[in-house]
Amino acid sequence: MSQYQLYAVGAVLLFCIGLQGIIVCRHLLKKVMAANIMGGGAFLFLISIARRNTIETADPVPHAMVLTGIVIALSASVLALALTRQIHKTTGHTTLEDPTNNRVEK
Amino acid sequence: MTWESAMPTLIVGTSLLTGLLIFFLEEKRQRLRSTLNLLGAGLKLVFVGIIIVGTLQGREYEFRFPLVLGFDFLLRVDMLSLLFVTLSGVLWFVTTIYAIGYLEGSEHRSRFFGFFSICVAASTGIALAGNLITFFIFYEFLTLSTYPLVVHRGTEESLRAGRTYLWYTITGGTVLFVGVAWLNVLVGDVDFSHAGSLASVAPYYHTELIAIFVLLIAGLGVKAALVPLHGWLPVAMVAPAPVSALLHAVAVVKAGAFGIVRVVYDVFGVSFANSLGVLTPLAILASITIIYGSLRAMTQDDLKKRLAYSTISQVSYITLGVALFGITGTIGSLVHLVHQGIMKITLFFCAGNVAETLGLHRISEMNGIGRRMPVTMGAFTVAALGMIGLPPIAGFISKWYLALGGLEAGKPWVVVVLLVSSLLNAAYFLPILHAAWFKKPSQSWSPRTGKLETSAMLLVPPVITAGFSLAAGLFAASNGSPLALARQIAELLYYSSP
Amino acid sequence: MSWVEWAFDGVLLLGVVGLAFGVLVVRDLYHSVILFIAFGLLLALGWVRLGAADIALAEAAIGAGLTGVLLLDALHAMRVRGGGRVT
Amino acid sequence: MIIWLVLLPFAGGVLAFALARWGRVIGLLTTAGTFAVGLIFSAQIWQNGPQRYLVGGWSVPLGINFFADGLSAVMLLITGGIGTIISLYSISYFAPTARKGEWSENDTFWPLWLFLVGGLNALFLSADVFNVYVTLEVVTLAAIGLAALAGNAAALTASLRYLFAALIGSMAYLMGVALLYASYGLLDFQALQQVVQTDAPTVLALSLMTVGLLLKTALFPLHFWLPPAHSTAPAPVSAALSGLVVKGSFYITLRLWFETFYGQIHFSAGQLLGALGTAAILWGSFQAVRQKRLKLLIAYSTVGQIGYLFLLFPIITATTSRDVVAAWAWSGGLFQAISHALAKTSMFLSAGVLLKAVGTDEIKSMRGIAGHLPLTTFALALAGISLIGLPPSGGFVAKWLMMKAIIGSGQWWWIPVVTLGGLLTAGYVFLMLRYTFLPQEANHPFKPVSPVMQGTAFALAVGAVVIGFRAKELITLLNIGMGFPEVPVLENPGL
Amino acid sequence: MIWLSVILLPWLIALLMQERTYRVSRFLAPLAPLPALAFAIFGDSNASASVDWLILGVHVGFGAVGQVFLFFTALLWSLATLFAFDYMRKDERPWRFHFFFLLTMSGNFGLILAQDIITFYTCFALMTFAAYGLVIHDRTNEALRAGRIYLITALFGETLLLGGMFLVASQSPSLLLADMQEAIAEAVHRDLMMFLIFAGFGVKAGVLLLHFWLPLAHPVAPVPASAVLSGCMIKAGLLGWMQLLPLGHGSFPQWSTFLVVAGFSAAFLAVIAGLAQKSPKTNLAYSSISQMGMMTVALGIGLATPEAWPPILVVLLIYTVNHALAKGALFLGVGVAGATGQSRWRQRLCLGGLMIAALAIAGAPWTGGAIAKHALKNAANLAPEDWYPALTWLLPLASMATTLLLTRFLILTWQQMKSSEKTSHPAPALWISWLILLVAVLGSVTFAIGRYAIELERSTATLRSIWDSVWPVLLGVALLIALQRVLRKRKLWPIPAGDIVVLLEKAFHSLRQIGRALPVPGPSYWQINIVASVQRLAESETKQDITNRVESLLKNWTAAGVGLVVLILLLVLLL
Repeated sequence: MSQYQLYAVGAVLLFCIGLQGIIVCRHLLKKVMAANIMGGGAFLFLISIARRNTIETADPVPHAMVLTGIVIALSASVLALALTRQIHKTTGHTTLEDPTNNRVEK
Repeated sequence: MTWESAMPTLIVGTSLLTGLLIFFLEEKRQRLRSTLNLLGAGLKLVFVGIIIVGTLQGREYEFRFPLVLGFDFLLRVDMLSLLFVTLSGVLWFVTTIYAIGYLEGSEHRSRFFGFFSICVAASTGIALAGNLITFFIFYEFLTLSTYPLVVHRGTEESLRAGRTYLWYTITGGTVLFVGVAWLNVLVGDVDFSHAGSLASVAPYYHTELIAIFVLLIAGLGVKAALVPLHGWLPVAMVAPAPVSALLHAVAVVKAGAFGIVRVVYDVFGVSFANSLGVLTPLAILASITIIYGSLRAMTQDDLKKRLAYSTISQVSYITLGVALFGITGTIGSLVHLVHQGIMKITLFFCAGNVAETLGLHRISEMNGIGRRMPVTMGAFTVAALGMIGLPPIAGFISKWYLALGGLEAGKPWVVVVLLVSSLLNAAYFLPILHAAWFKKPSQSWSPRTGKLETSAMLLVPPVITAGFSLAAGLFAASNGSPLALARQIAELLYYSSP
Repeated sequence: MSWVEWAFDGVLLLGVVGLAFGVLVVRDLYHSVILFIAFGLLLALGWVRLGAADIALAEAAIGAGLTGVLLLDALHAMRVRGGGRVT
Repeated sequence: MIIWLVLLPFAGGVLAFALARWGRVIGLLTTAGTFAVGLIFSAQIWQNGPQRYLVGGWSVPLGINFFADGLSAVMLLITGGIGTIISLYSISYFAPTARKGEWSENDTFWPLWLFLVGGLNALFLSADVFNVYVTLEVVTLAAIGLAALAGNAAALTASLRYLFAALIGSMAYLMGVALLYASYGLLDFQALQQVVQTDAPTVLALSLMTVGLLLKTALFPLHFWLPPAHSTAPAPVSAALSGLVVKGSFYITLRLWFETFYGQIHFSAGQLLGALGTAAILWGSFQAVRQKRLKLLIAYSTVGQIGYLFLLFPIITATTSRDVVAAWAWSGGLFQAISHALAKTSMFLSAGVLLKAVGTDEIKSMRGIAGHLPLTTFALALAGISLIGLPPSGGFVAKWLMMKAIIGSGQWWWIPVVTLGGLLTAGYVFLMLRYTFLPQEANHPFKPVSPVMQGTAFALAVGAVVIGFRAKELITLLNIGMGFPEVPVLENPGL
Repeated sequence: MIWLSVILLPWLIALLMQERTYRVSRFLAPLAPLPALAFAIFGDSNASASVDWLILGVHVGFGAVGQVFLFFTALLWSLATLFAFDYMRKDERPWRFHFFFLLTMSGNFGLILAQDIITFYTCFALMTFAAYGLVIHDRTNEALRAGRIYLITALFGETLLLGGMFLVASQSPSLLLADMQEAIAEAVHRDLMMFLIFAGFGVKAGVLLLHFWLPLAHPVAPVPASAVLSGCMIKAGLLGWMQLLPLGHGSFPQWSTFLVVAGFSAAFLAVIAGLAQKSPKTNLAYSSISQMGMMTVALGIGLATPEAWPPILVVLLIYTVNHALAKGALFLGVGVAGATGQSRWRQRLCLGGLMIAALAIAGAPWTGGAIAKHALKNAANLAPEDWYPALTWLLPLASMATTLLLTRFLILTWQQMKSSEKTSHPAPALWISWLILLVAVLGSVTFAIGRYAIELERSTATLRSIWDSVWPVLLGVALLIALQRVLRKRKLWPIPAGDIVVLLEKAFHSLRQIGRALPVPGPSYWQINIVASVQRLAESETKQDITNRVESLLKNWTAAGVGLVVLILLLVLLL
């Protein structure tokens, strides 16, 4: 087992925890954080595989991908937080309830 | 695009365009709408006349347009389509006059006449379709354009009827679709003109072909109202009278029957179909339908409902003739396509007249109505007697050929079916005639408003079509009669499918 | 690689996973957010270990820092509006 | 040329953000311009075949690599065409900004909308699995922003739900990408095709990516987020979501399965997707029949219609060479995507018209609209016809090809699926249309609706029907670069 | 076209029979049968014509027997029309009567002229259905019942006939009757064809078991209509047999036997039923059945061998002419009897006339009936061997039975005439037409002898033959007077008019009761229900139903997550 494999295993763990979090946690902020953890797992995985060839320099491609990914993750988080705040503002809820009780926009 | 190739599109286009134009007319523009309607109908008759002359001179009209890989949109004029297109052209003209009179002063006329025209465009397309796929396209198009007509009144009852109608026809269309696609996979896009090419299919695939045949007939059988696929027809009679007239005489029911003719003769080829062994079951099914429809008709008190069940029975004559595998039976079947049309349209016109003028729907209320509406009931009588099969009215000619066809094909039971059906026809038509002419009126009629028993627009069409029914039988042996045409077509069909 | 490095990587990963788990398990949201920021920083440390120092910097700044701040802000806003603890 | 397809909308988006007052003008011009470029570009592909383009001149794998074949061209055309019409519609739909400094839907809509279009275009042009991820994220985030535009609780909740679902999907996809890269060190769809093998990591990668994409495409049973999101958004947004956005992730699935992994996928996996498609068709359509509100009905209809797209998977995966049957399935499936895009967009736009006219989108409120909104009624009817697959319409051509593929492949068990789905579709379409024939309720005055809105919805519906007539060209275009038989005129087995 | 005028003129005049135009058109009615009459008298017996474009090709001509048939038919129709001119004067809707009367006439003429099966059937059907209007003209309950039974029976007959026609036409080289007759003789299914034709026309000709409509319909129709119904139209059935059965084309001993038995049964049983009747017209109707039975016997003999047919044809022609005219005279006489009022001499004149006609039917010497019976007896030796002895004593017995029945009729009419209180009214056309008819009845003897002198000379001249025809008549009269005396005014035996129809009606009624009691909805009921329940399922409003629950479950995050993971695993497994 090499170092990158160790980190890869950790990445997968993080990914699963994040997934579990999004699904199970009810509070929206927690869901947001879980999504970030999930993303963190994915990124960690990418960075770890950049070292898969165990030569001196890391593969730059996964690094570039992660960098892009981080920006995207941030945007998603910002959007999610904005929506969360808006939901709280309009309904007072902090969870994704009432899946059936849809009212049409007016 | 040459003149010859434009002709079929023009014929379909006249009614389509008329329909579209009418949609966008304001409700008030009554005169313009009537003019447009009659103009469209008249123009179409002219075009039909042109292609009749042209075809007789040996010209070929064909319009081909590749749609997707593997199938063409093909309109083509052959003798069979000529027969059907003439029927629909003429009857459309008459029905348009009738409909204008019938809907005087009612709501949503633009919508009605728009769909009305489109419906005819669809049935013209069915007539002119040159291959199975084009046929299917128009077949479905017909379903769609008739639905608004069936629900036109907008009452709960008519909506329910429309729903039932749709369930049946769309299901039928889907089944037909599977059959058409399957056939296309197996042999590709075969034009109607290459009838009998399926005969060269390797015997290995014959089971598949039988399955395809069953699918096609089941799909078409819904519109042709073969038992047990007929349930929509008696329900759909809530539609306004001109619609029922059109549905039962030209458009929907006929489309199914015409499709069966096409499938048996122009897709499978009758000898091949016979060798597959699918014709006898079809004949039996048609016979059951004939008897069943008549039996049910007897118990109906609502005039239009009785006529609807009668249609179920009568249309299956066409199927029966097709399935007989004999040239005489084919003649009978083809000629009945026309004869049933003109007679049934007369009956519905008359039923509509009675309903519209006096507000009567039930036969039990129609005692002595012949005294109040002699012309209408006269036309009704001619058509009804024709339906029973009394010479010299058109219906007799069909029955004559069908029965002889049955004997020719070695199926003597067909004669029994026809005779029983004639008896039953008499059993449900004659009481109406008796009530109308010989019973004492059980109520006093609303007095005539004008010189005529009802408005001229309502009176002229049934008289014309009743005249047709009489003439078609009386002059059956002369040139240019439906019978002569049917005979010619039957010979062609048999010639082309060895 | 020496066993020290192995041990360090192992502990680091355990910490990251543990923090991630903690973020989701802790009841108090505030604690949760704090744990999340710590998680981000520790994760960045791991990336440094994998030879991606520049990316790690970005993660520390964006993933842990900016996102953390935004979370805290949102939490605050919700507490103020909601009038108390939000769990 | 190719770069403008992406640059133009993004630039337009930025501009619209900066100059909010001119948003509508910029929006319309940009989408129309993009469409024009797309047309020219498609013509080039039509003539010269697939094209490759390196952005900024960097080579693979670091540089952004654009690739376009017939499939991309068609998707670009659809996006451009429908996008332009949605823009036209939106101009009338969103009230112009009232006063300076005041927020309005109009301000937010245009930049996001242009980003969405740009993202989609970029997605269809991307040549590698990672760029596709990035563009898909752009699309998703813009879409969610748009979906939340209505600002009410329901819309917000639905959008957030959509966001979380999308995030799960993206992350799963990203993990798959990482796995692939770990194995092969390649990201390009076509380059990967040369080297992929079905070893465990690859299989895991493909599974993760596929399921992630299915979640974003809202294939049953992962459709949970779609109906609320699509039904609560403003009408033009719903239209774009249902018509265009779901096709983005579907597009990637196609690329993966039939370009990169073609020939490597086991028969049963295709059957699984087909089965999910079946379930989607039946369930979605059935739910649609039961809806009382028009937009929900249309949204569930999308769930059902998406199922049809997945019927092409079992058939093409069963083939080992790109033979006629595969070509039928391919053309059929994509034609379904195209005609669904047109029809569904039209339906949502019509629903918007109705909403403006009546103030509610309850199906019951459609009583008597035939007289007041004839164009809209027609639009709904025509779009419905295409959805049902009745001839002559795009939907019919799609079903026709699909049915031929099903029969030709011998997988007859899909036949009842297609037929039953058609019937259920007919069920909800006519359930909706029958109300237009009912007399209007007396106390329900209709508000006037801009003719542009009615006209655009109608135009799209007409488009959904008319493409049935010009199917040949579209299918030829679709097949460019995919290696299917050019003109699949069959050797009929029977003859 | 001249041929067609025979058929079309009554049609044209019929169309003028409207309430508004009746004042004029009633004067036209007597003109309608004149072309036919002229044609029958002056026409060339070999003439024929064809119109190819009409229906399926119309062929008309006299054929072998047509001219004779046309003659007596036209004559009787002419006189009946004339009779009706006065008789219908007091009717409420005489135009309606005339309308159907003329249509029936047209059909009757047409079927005689028809030489092809389609034309024949067309005219036959026209006659049948138009006569319905005559039967129910009075609109009384009896008339309506009679009409209903008439129509049902007629339809039944037409259907059988049509079936026979189909069978024959499929075997025949053309639709010409002559060709078809030959075709039947050689056909494989000959017996079936012959049965269908026999039964089909048998309804019209009043064959036993198919006869029951006759005693109901003939009496209820107005007198002129009854006259032609019994005189001419009943003969249309006979004509049909003569035209289509393979007479002279082979020997059919079984059929021969069958017809002879059926004929005699009808001849005797009808008398028994007829004696029980109180109404003179019903009485006459039964007499018609009986007489048609005799003609059936003759026909049966004709079927025995090919050689038997030519002499039998002569017998039949004489028989037919005689019966047609005499029966017409009897029916019209009933109408005249109603118009005599209390004038004694008119009553006597009427009775005298009726007696002449009755004697002609009974076959008293120097009447057509006698000649016919002689000829039949002569022809009887052509019957199969075993039958000859039986025929020699059955024929006089039948003659006696006829006399019995007709004497009863005379008594009934006389009683009616006596008891009627009505004063006479001037009805010249009534009397004139009736008297002319009586003259014709007597004249028909001359006609018959003149036409067929060679064959008949020997048989009629002898004293022995005269005695042969006298004794049955005398015996019959005596027997009835004896019966009458014995039983006085009591009914002879309780047989209702129409005899077996009463049983049939009861059977039909109970069948209907059973049918109504069975609550069996038709299949379409189920179909609609299936559609409706599918629709109901789709539109059901309940929130609690299972599909809703499933959909909310799918929306649950946990479920979605599980689904996601399961899908990934499945794909991994399957890929």
